[in-house]
Amino acid sequence: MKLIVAIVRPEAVQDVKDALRKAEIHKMTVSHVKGCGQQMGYSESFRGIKTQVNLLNKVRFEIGVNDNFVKPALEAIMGVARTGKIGDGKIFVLPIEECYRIRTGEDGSIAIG
Amino acid sequence: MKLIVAIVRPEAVQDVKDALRKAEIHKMTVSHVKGCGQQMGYSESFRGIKTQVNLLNKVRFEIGVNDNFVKPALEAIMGVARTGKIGDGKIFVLPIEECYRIRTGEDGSIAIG
Amino acid sequence: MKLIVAIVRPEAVQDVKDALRKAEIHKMTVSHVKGCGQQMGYSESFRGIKTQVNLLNKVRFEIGVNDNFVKPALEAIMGVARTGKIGDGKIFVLPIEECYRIRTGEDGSIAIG
Amino acid sequence: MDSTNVLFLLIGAVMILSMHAGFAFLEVGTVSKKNQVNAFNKIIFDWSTSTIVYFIVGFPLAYGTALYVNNALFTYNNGIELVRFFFLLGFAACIPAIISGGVVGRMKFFPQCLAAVFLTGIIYPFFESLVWGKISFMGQDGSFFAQLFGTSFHDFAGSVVVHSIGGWIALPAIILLRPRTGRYEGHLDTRPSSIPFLSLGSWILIVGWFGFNVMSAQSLDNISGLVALNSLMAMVGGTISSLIFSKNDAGFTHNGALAGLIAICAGSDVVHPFAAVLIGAVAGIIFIKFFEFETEKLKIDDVLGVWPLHGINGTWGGIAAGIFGSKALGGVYDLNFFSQLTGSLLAVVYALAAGFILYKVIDVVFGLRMTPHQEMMGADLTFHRIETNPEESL
Amino acid sequence: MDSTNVLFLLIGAVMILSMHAGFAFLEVGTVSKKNQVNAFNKIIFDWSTSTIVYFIVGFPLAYGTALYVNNALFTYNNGIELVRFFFLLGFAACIPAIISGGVVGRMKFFPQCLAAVFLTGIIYPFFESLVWGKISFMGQDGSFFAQLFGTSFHDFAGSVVVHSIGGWIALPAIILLRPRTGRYEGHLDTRPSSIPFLSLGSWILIVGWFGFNVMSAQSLDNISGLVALNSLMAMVGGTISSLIFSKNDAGFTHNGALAGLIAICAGSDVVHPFAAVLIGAVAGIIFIKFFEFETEKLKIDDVLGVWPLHGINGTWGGIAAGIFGSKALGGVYDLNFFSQLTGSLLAVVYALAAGFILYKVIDVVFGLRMTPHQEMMGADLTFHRIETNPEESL
Amino acid sequence: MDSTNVLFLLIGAVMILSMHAGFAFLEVGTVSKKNQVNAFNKIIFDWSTSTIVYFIVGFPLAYGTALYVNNALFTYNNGIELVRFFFLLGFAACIPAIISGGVVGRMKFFPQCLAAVFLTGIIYPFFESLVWGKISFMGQDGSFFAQLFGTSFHDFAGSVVVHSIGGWIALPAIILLRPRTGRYEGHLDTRPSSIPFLSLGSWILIVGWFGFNVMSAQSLDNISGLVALNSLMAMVGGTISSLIFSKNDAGFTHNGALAGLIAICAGSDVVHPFAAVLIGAVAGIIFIKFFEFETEKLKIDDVLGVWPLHGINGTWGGIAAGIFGSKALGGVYDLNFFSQLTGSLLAVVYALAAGFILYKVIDVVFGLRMTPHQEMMGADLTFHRIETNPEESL
Ligand SMILES: Nc1ncnc2c1ncn2[C@@H]1O[C@H](COP(=O)(O)OP(=O)(O)O)[C@@H](O)[C@H]1O
Ligand SMILES: Nc1ncnc2c1ncn2[C@@H]1O[C@H](COP(=O)(O)OP(=O)(O)O)[C@@H](O)[C@H]1O
Ligand SMILES: Nc1ncnc2c1ncn2[C@@H]1O[C@H](COP(=O)(O)OP(=O)(O)O)[C@@H](O)[C@H]1O
Repeated sequence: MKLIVAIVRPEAVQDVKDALRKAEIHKMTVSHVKGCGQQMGYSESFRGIKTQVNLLNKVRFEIGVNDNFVKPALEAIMGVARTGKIGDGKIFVLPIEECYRIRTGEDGSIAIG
Repeated sequence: MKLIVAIVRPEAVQDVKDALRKAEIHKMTVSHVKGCGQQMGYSESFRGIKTQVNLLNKVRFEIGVNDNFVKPALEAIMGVARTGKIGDGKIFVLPIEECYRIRTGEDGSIAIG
Repeated sequence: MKLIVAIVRPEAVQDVKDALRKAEIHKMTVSHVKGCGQQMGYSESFRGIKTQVNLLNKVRFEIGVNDNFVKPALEAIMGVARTGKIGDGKIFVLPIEECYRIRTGEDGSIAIG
Repeated sequence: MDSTNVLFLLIGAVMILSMHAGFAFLEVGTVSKKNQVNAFNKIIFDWSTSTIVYFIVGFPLAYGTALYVNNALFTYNNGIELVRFFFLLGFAACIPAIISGGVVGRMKFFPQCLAAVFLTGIIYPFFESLVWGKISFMGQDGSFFAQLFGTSFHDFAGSVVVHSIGGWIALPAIILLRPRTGRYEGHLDTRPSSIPFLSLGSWILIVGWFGFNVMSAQSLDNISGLVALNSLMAMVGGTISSLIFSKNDAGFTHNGALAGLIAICAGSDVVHPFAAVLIGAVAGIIFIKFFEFETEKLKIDDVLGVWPLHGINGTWGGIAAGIFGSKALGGVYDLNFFSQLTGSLLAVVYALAAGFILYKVIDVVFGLRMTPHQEMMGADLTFHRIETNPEESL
Repeated sequence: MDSTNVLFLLIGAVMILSMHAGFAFLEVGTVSKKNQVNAFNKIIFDWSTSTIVYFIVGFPLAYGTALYVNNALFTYNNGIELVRFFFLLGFAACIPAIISGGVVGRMKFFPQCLAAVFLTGIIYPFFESLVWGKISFMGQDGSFFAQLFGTSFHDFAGSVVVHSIGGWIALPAIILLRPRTGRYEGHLDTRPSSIPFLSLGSWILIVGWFGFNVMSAQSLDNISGLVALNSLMAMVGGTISSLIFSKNDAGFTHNGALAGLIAICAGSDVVHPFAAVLIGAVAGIIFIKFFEFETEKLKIDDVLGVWPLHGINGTWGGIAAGIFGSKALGGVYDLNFFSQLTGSLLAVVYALAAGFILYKVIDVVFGLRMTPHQEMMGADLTFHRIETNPEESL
Repeated sequence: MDSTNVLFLLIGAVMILSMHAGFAFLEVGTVSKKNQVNAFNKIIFDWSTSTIVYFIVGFPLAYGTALYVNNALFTYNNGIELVRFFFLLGFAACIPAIISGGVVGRMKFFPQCLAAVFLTGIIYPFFESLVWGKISFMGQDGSFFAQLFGTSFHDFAGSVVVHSIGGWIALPAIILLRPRTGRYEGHLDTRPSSIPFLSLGSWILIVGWFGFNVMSAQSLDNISGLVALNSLMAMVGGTISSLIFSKNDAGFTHNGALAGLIAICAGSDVVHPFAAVLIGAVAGIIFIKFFEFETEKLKIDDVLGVWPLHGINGTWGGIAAGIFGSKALGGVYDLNFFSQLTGSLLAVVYALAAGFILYKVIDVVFGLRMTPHQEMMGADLTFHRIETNPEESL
């Protein structure tokens, strides 16, 4: 089992959700985050005081999948989240050791999906 | 050392915190997230324009624990976060390789608690 | 490749960003979270109804790095986020199995930086 | 002079109109984020249906004038009767706005709008007519009360007629509706969504209240600086007492100001300013104590606390006018305590009965309560298919 | 009596001033969070430049009085001409405020401010002078229209002169500017940032509107309760119809109230209150239908829907006055349908032409459109180097 | 006529009351999110204690009338003296509201409320009595200043008496209190929490200001359209200059409008409208330059910038009236420059001394400063045990 952590542009969120659904991946946890990478930040100013803000809005997907779903998930995300301009984001794949469905107490690969 | 990532219903948060405290687990990081799973989403509409929103409010716990605390933590969470209806959430257990307490610079299993 | 997850005080955010930049680490994903640890919480009250709130504002950094950057990153963070008072936060290092740059589709250690 | 009176009443009418934004924001700030949009749509729609219903049925019922059949009134004395209608409509429309704050979070949209129709069409205007209107029973010179007690029942700006009627009607509605799911099983987060919106609502109400009270003179000749000052003093008394008694609780403080204003309406033209401070201060404490009693002891889930705020404090205002409306206590007129007491209690009985029947019938016929799933999703998504900050959802 | 008229006009002027906060919040709530600060700075700056320009050029153009060269006017009759200027300025300044809501999210800051200068300095005052001002053409007794149709063109409080002019000028501006990037390719999130701010804006506008309409009598002697009542009735009609037709959509409901108020301005002093309800109700539905037609069928990206709201409903208001402004239909005066129709259509033609020329010239000379990158970052960061909740950014 | 004056003053009084919601929101929007609730409770409580204290002590001190011992005044001339009190209370209550914005984030709750008692009970009324009240010293016909300079010190609506007194008292308070922890060590995030709330506060203040200034005529006969126009022109001047000079900074723009209004109070009844634009424009720039000078060079942590905004601009307003209040420069009256200068500077000296003594004594006796831990947690949790969006906390 793997935990796929994908950081994408806010504009891509609806497309990513749709693409995942098409790849039969229906379960995910999503949150608003701020990110910085090669993309430039900007500086803010209020009443003469400047602040360097170099974190832009991004959206973070966290998707627990069984091993055979890793590839479809990655392809689904990369297929729609890519604009080719800097700021498109990253995907990390982490190992999951255990997984539980709270509703039933089931565990392992049956619980993840 | 393991990182327990638990996604639960917002209504369960106070109970989960209490249950963890009873299990002698006092340290955690928590955030508001949106999730989708078997639970249905809903569609929004504003001035005639519809948007499909299928992510519901959830709360994400992130708890770093030593190995012998994994079981008590899981039991604590599942004991109170289960309503038996879809939408109760998931728990993932990930391996932690290193852990540091910023205040002291201590590391390893002594730092986590 | 490792995923460094660091929970720090909100006051330390600008310094942590600067320190990471000096350590040649430019890429990160950051979010507002709530945390509890040895630091005391507080209780809220509204129109006579009390609520126990024991989660304080924290900021969570998530930094994917190649192995040789782990140490510099840890040192950078701990160097500036430490006040010596409880509440300074934690750093967890998790293993990353795969990493992809969405923009180009590159993967592995070249994609992470 | 008539044109001046038109202006005078119009200022009052518009200030009371603005108070409905205040009702909305007070509710929005106090409830959960998932019920904010609903508060807005409910208040503006209730205002709108109330306008139509009170125009066609309620105002004629209370005062005997059907403006729409008498075109001569459109221009007679600059149309003063039309503006008087507008002004008095503002009072009528407070009834559903008051109740709204108590039943929020689990009442269905259209049944609650339907209730507003009967409230402003019949239930409120009937009582109004007994005190201010064409049925010479309680408040009019030479009315039944005046003969019985020597002095008629005095309610200058509606502590009893408006606030207590609204607050006491809310009580059976809230009880019939039952508490929000999980409210007394510890599962429900009762914390307010936004103190700034709560405070904004409170401020809009405070400011508009001076139109409510001062323009109740209904003609510029009768304007009374004492009414303005006493309203101020009661607001201030309520704020101070509730801030101190609640140990600086933001919810009680902002409601305390309103509690004071509610209690002073009845006697604002007759009591001494220091009495007004006292009336307001007591009102602030009444709200705190009865809100806790109601929601914790009686386990009645009155979300904004409209029964203690408007109901009990309205009644207190009616009675307090009977106590402090006396020259011996520095007032400028001698009211009759028993007249005030009887009138105030009569309003309680009337409101409880009317409220019970109205909401019971609607409950039986249409059902009042949202489903548990709707309640969990919130009134915003259920009835309006939108969240309060739509752009933020994912 | 003059001092009273000064007060009368001043109340109107200040209420209209407050409406500009309403315009700002309506826009802030409807747009994306990244364009909120811009809405505030734009509205307050447009108000400010409009004041200067209308004082120096526009008001003299429309009414022939240059207040700054005639110090005697500063004290003559308590300075009534100065307050009349202030009152009428409020109308003029609505033009850029209306347009602002249509072009939001991709128009550059200074070009849009520059447009405001021409709008309130020349384009609006010229039309104003034809109806209310010194060029006796449409609205004045004995004007060209009066001779042609028997009755002059009647626009009591600006359905046509203010709202339709503003809304129809906005149309070419929006078309020239083209849709926001991705608007019709499905990439753009069009959801509003905040229903509470949208509702706050709507309420501020509703309340201020009574200054707009009632004080259009311009002297206390002429105050008309009918104007107040009809404004109320149209607001209520618009709210009810749009809530029902949109199935309780919060955006349409709050705009429906405004639609009703826009449509009633022209005939508020002459129609029957039930006609006002109807005019408002139709206006609410017009907004819904034409907003969908415009933004979905025609693919014109009018963010707040200012063309259907102010433009079409302003025109509808002018025409509706010609229909219902008749004693046979319960009104208090007989307007001429063809006079109203012709006047209303003339305004459309004038506004379209003026708007097209103005924005085309500015576009060619300075460029109207933000760069795609600026648009993506938002107008707040682009022009004001700040986000709307700065403390939250990291 | 008396009833009309009661209405006139009442409108002013209520508009100034509403400004206190404006003070609250301006502060709420500018400070950190952890200090929002505190701003609300502070402002409403200060208003309340000010009412009591100014009623019992302050107003009698300034004008010699103790309203509570003379029941005849309750009805005499429709109670006009009571409304005059209400109107003038609004000015007095500005003093703690102004100071509040400077000391926010680290001052304890009750010491700051205690200060308000002395400010509105004694310190402000004493100076007020010298200019407008019973001690014929500066502003009265035949006063000491009138004899000395030929013309008395003129402060029509309080640039000096209200704003400069408030702003200059704040200065020693802020200095004694010391900067917020980390303010000048780079650890403190000084970014505002909410531009919409900041703007809302600014708009409420702008609108209410017309009550502040116009009703300072104190009787309808003396109403002056010039006062209204000049207030508008100065607001507009301040907005334009500060927007341009700050390169479209939202904070400076919204404060610039207020800066203009502060500066015009003194001379609004005498200067030419173009002079008003200039006075306002200079005020806008003064705020920008002195705010930067104060907070960056002098390292005085004046959170909202109340010293440059109210203090320096109030003084500028007093002096500017002496410059532009001259028929030669288009004004309608000749003021005396030295009278204005001396009076304005006297206010500075008085305010600095009074402010220093007051806050020093309170500091020594009770302590002014929150603990570092309280400061870190925020005033909301410290004093009110609640956050501004309670439902969001976990
Ligand atoms: N090594 C990393 N660790 C954590 N987050 C990252 C990392 N690299 C990129 N991100 C996230 O991805 C976003 C886009 O990255 P960026 O470098 O701008 O794009 P690109 O991959 O196209 O060069 C960043 O804003 C950040 O949130
Ligand atoms: N595979 C997964 N990856 C990430 N998050 C998940 C996953 N499965 C469930 N979740 C989270 O748990 C929440 C509840 O899941 P759901 O499937 O509705 O409940 P149940 O487990 O009862 O079927 C989701 O909203 C989502 O946030
Ligand atoms: N074991 C843990 N798991 C998850 N988060 C933790 C853990 N320990 C600490 N944290 C995070 O770090 C923050 C600071 O921890 P705390 O225990 O107060 O500080 P210290 O390490 O100085 O004792 C917490 O608020 C929490 O967000």
